[in-house]
Amino acid sequence: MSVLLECQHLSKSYDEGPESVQVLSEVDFKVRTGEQLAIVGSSGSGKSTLLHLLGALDTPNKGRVLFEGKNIFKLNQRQQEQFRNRQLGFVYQFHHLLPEFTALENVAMPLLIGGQSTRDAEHQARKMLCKVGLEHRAAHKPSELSGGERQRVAIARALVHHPKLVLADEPTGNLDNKTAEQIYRLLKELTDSLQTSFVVVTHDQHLADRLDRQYTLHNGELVDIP
Amino acid sequence: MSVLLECQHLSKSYDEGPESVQVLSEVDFKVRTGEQLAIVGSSGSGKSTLLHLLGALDTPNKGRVLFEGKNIFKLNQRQQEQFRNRQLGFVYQFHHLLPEFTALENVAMPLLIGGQSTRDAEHQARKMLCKVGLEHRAAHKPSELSGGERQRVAIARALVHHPKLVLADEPTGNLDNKTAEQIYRLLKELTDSLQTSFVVVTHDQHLADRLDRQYTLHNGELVDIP
Amino acid sequence: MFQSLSTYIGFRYARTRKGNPFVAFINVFSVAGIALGLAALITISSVMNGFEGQLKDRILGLMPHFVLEQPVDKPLSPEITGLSGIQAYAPYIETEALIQSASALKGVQLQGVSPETIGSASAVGQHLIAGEMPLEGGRYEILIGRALASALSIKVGDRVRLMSAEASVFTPLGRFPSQRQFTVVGIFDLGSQMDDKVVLSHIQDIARLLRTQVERRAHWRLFLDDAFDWQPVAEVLDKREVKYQSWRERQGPLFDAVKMEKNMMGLMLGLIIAVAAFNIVSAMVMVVTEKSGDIAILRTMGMAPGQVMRIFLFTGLYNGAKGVLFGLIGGVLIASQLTTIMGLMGVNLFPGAGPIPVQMQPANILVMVMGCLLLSFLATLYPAFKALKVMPAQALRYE
Amino acid sequence: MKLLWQLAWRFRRSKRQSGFTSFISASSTLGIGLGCAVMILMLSVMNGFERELKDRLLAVLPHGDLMAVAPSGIEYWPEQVERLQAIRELDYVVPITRMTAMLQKGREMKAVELTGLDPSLGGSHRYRQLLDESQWQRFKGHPDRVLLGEGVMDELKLNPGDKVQVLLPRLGEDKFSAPKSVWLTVAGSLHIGGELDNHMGLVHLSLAAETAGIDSGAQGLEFGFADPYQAPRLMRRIGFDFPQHVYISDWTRTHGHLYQDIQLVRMVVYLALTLLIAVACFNIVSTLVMAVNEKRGEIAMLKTMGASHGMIIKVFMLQGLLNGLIGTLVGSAVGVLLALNISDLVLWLENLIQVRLLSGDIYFIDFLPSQLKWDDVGITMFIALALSTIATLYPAIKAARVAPAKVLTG
Amino acid sequence: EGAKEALEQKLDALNTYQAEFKQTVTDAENTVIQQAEGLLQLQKPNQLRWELYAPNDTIVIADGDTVWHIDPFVEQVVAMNQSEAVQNNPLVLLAQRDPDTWAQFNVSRDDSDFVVASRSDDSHIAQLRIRFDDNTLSKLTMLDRQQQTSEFDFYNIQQNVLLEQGLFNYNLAKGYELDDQR
Repeated sequence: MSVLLECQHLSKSYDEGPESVQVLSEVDFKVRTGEQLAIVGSSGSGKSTLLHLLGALDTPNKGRVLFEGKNIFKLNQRQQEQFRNRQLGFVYQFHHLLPEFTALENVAMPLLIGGQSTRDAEHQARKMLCKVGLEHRAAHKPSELSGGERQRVAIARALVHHPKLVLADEPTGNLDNKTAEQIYRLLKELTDSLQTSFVVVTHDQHLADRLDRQYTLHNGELVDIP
Repeated sequence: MSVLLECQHLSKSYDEGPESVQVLSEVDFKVRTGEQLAIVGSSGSGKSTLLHLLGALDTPNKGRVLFEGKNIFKLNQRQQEQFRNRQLGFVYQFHHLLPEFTALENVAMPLLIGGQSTRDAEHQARKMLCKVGLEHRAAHKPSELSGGERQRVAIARALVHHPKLVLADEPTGNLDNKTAEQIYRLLKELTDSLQTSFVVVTHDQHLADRLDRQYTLHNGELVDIP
Repeated sequence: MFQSLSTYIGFRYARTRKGNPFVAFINVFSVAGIALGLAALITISSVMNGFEGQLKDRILGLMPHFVLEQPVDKPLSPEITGLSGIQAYAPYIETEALIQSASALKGVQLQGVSPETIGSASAVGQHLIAGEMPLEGGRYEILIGRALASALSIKVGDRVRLMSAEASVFTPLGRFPSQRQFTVVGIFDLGSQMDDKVVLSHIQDIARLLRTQVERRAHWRLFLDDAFDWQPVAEVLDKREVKYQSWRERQGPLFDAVKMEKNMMGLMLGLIIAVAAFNIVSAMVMVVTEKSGDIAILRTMGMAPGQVMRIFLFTGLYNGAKGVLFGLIGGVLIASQLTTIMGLMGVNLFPGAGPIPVQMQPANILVMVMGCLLLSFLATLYPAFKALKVMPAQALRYE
Repeated sequence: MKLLWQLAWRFRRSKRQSGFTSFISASSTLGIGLGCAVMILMLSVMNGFERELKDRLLAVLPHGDLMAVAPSGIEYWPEQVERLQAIRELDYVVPITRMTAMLQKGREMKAVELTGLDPSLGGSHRYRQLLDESQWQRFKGHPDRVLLGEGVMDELKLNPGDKVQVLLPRLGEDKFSAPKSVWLTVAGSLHIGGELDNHMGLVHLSLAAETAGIDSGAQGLEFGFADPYQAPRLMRRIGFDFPQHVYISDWTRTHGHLYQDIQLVRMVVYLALTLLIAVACFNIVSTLVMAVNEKRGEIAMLKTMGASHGMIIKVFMLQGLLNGLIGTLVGSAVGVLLALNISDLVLWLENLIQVRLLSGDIYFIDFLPSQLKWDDVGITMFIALALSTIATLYPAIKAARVAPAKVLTG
Repeated sequence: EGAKEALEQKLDALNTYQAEFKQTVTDAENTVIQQAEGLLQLQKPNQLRWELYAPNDTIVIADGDTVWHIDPFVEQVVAMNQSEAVQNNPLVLLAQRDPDTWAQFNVSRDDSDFVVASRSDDSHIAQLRIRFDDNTLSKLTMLDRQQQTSEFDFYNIQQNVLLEQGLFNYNLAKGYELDDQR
């Protein structure tokens, strides 16, 4: 399988008070199409920052990220937006659904932003909701959904436009073990069926063990665990 | 040694959307004066909620917490405030110092709230800052301090009024290992010298092992680990 | 499609009451601020317009709008008479005279008018309270104001003596001012201070009193549809070098004083709206800070910052528009029902002066509405710009 | 208590607050300041107008008069004058004869309200102060002397010493004869300022009574009271138990509208500016709301240290109130300063742009008066502070209700 | 003091007087404010008829008791009490010899003119100048209180001619209104 994403000596530091905290230093790794890997690190170890860099939501101090060979930090603003809108899907520990919009509208959002008409977007979104087993909850607002249902809507939103890569930050962090297990299995099943690559950052070793490959992130450095 | 704090079948649940999430169910444990114990649990396991219940900062759905034999939830508002001001000290992962006040003023805050004159309060606070080795930084604002120094001021603030019990939530969570080790040793040393009981909630097994006793909190239930 | 998505989201944000009760609370306040300010501005300016209009009818109903220098023997050029603003024109004589009744003596302004125009063109025709217009020449009849009638304690049918200050005969026995007995045939009441100053009579009789002919003594008098837009007429007259005297020279200061008071009041009320605009700024900032998480997630889905900005621009404008709408409706309602409202509240500001005159000028109100909308738009710019600046990484990291 | 102030003061000035929140809190202070300043200024100007009405116009204008119905005038007016002196609130009562006369010079004619009074009697001091002593003595010297308002003199281009023909109605005779003409010498000019100068004149009572054919020598009595505002009430009482049929009138009939306009404007000022301050206070609410949002962590921490519910509320009320306090103090100071100097400010402005803001012949005075009353300042500050306090209530209570548990687990 | 006697002597010789005249009226700044022509007829005692030709048509008739001021412009006649109308008017000297009347005036000479001034400053006419070309009354100049001067230059003068009595009495013409101010 070809290399979808390549990260070359990526470094990032924040200045907090007098010192500047080195969050990532010389991070290198590759992701092949369809591959699913985990990056394990304690909270504050810089795993969220890495994730945002992969999505070009943040700019590194040093290093490059090549997506299908192109360096995403060289793209202009317009291209970066299209890159995120078409190629990527994000899932966070906190569902981040738009509280004023129904589940259907939330899932359709990426397509609407991509410029699709409301009719097509909602048609596709309904199909996606069906895949995550929430077709009957389409018209409900997030506040009327349970924690697990919200996370499933978030996943549906991340996959509705069939992105090449899904980036997840503690996707099951907020859930009790039982719902976490269901969410994990749903995510795994969907990304397999849609051939989407999948990078998860988590502190949950148990979750990391069940993926193809895993790295650990410790004090900003990435260590490959065979 | 007599029992300082006793927790009897303490339960707490939040309702999120239609379901209600059971965060703590039937938690029982005792803390003797001068004893130091840890409660280990992953994030979202309810350890912070437990900690807040011990400090009467939250109210349980069921169960009692006896401090020196008195049920803290039976106290009126005024008494609860005095209880926290005189008997308890809190330390959090995030230092939560008042950015507009100097280190000295931050440490003196509990005494000032307790009604002491500024002179006495700052005299005692200076002595405490000396104990945590930050006397020379007394006049600095938190923004001018390093992460470690801030946490040490937080600890000084928690102990300045010689509370009977210190409750800590991931005190070293935000720090790199080296500073975390120093903070831990400081906290241990001070609570020993002042004969203060000490309850830490953390996901860091390594930290938990070094205390007198430890429990683990899993899906709201407390399991005693000999 | 992009355009409507921003408005779609913006609209949803503007309307929901959920989210943070604080934000909703402040939103309501900012809308209320604008509405209160605008309503107050509309009501008070309409009342002041009403007074100005009343003053206009009362004083300019009697006072000639334009009196041209050239006598009437030369016909008026069509360029002047054809002007849109001119309602009518007629020969006119004005002179100072002394009016004497059995019990009193008063100095008055005698207006020699031609009956056809005076009935329709000036306010006097509509404000007769007794008798009728002196329509025929040679009968030496006069029309006087109610205030003058009570000062001279005379009523319709009584005779008075008019003595001209202008025309007199120098006889060996001394100067005899030209004088004549006239009959009071009508009394008008315009409720203005002009009522005890002006006496109207047939132009023919006045010419005779002045021992002259109408052609030689009368001047052209122009009646305007609206005395206030006198500039265009003045320009044409200047262009044709026709010398004239307009009401501006004689009553200008009075109307300037009223205008000055109106502007000062407008300024004071305008301040309310300006301060209210600050409310919108703070409300919008709160909405943006509240929604920073959502903004970040939208950015992760590839939404352009410009679009994010438009969302909040729309929300701000929507609130502004709501405030303006409430203000407009409130203002118009209060203004139109002011007398009843005042009556209900038992506040009697003008004892005996009848209902409070209210005159809403649509153009005027439109300017106020546009001003408010512009102000609320400007007030939204800053917060919307702030939304543009929200860094997704930071917003999501804290979660 | 010192801790509360310290917390409030430090929180308000905390740098961490985004540049924007300080902008909004500044706007609330500005709004309140502006409201207070304009309110104090406008109220002072209204006081000024009221004072001018009282000290200037009503110092000269008779507060009330009784005019005899019978053409022969007030019978035994000396005894009546004596009897009326006993009235406690009375300042003066003098016999007068009033008539409208036409003054003629060349082809110019001007109507004048002539009042005939006896210069030697007490009530005349109010006119005496309006001109210099020499002119007054000249007027007193001879019965056929007349004093005319400055406006009249200007219009007829008269100077002291000129002779002017005065046409007077022949009262008392049934026949409708030609007006009586009398030649009078102008002794001097009266200046009150305002439209009164354009139609006022003084002649001797003897001349007026004789011309008007008033046998009793006085057509009516003119009254002045210590407090002009009591005039309507007192005149009614005096008029009703006056032994002879008389027309009763008081100054509110002719100049009452001036007093009403002042009250109207004062009401509008109170309304509009309270509204302005209220809207400005909305900003206090939003500033405080944002401050509370930013300080959630600190509030929670203070609570963990045992800070009471009340203390948190007081701290944030104080913080919000500081805005209101500063705005009120500065605004009121500016308002007071303006109020004390507005008259000369306007004068300076008028010469600068060569425009008369208050034209004499429309307003009863020709300058912008101002009189600062400290209770106006008090009321304004009370309104501003009250509204500011109310504005701080909602956010402060919200602050106290911050649940530490939720905040601190972050 | 000879002026008074000289004037008296000249006026004694004058029983009736009739002449046409050109009248010029000027104000204090000597600007002409009226010019007219007309006919003056006098007859002792106290009778006068003064007529202005068109376009200023006016007639004033003093029949001894009443002064009739006939104004064709306004088709009205004003009747006034003669004694009141001519009070303190120096012109009366032309029409009567009563010493009390004469006592009210001072007479002086100013080269060819007799100057008659009224003693009371309450009269309309302040000063009358009478000019005689030897015994013929040729010019009258009247100065009134408001500094307006009215000059009458006479021509076609006929002195002591029999004047028809009807000239001096007046009865209301048709269409005229009477304003009786007596």
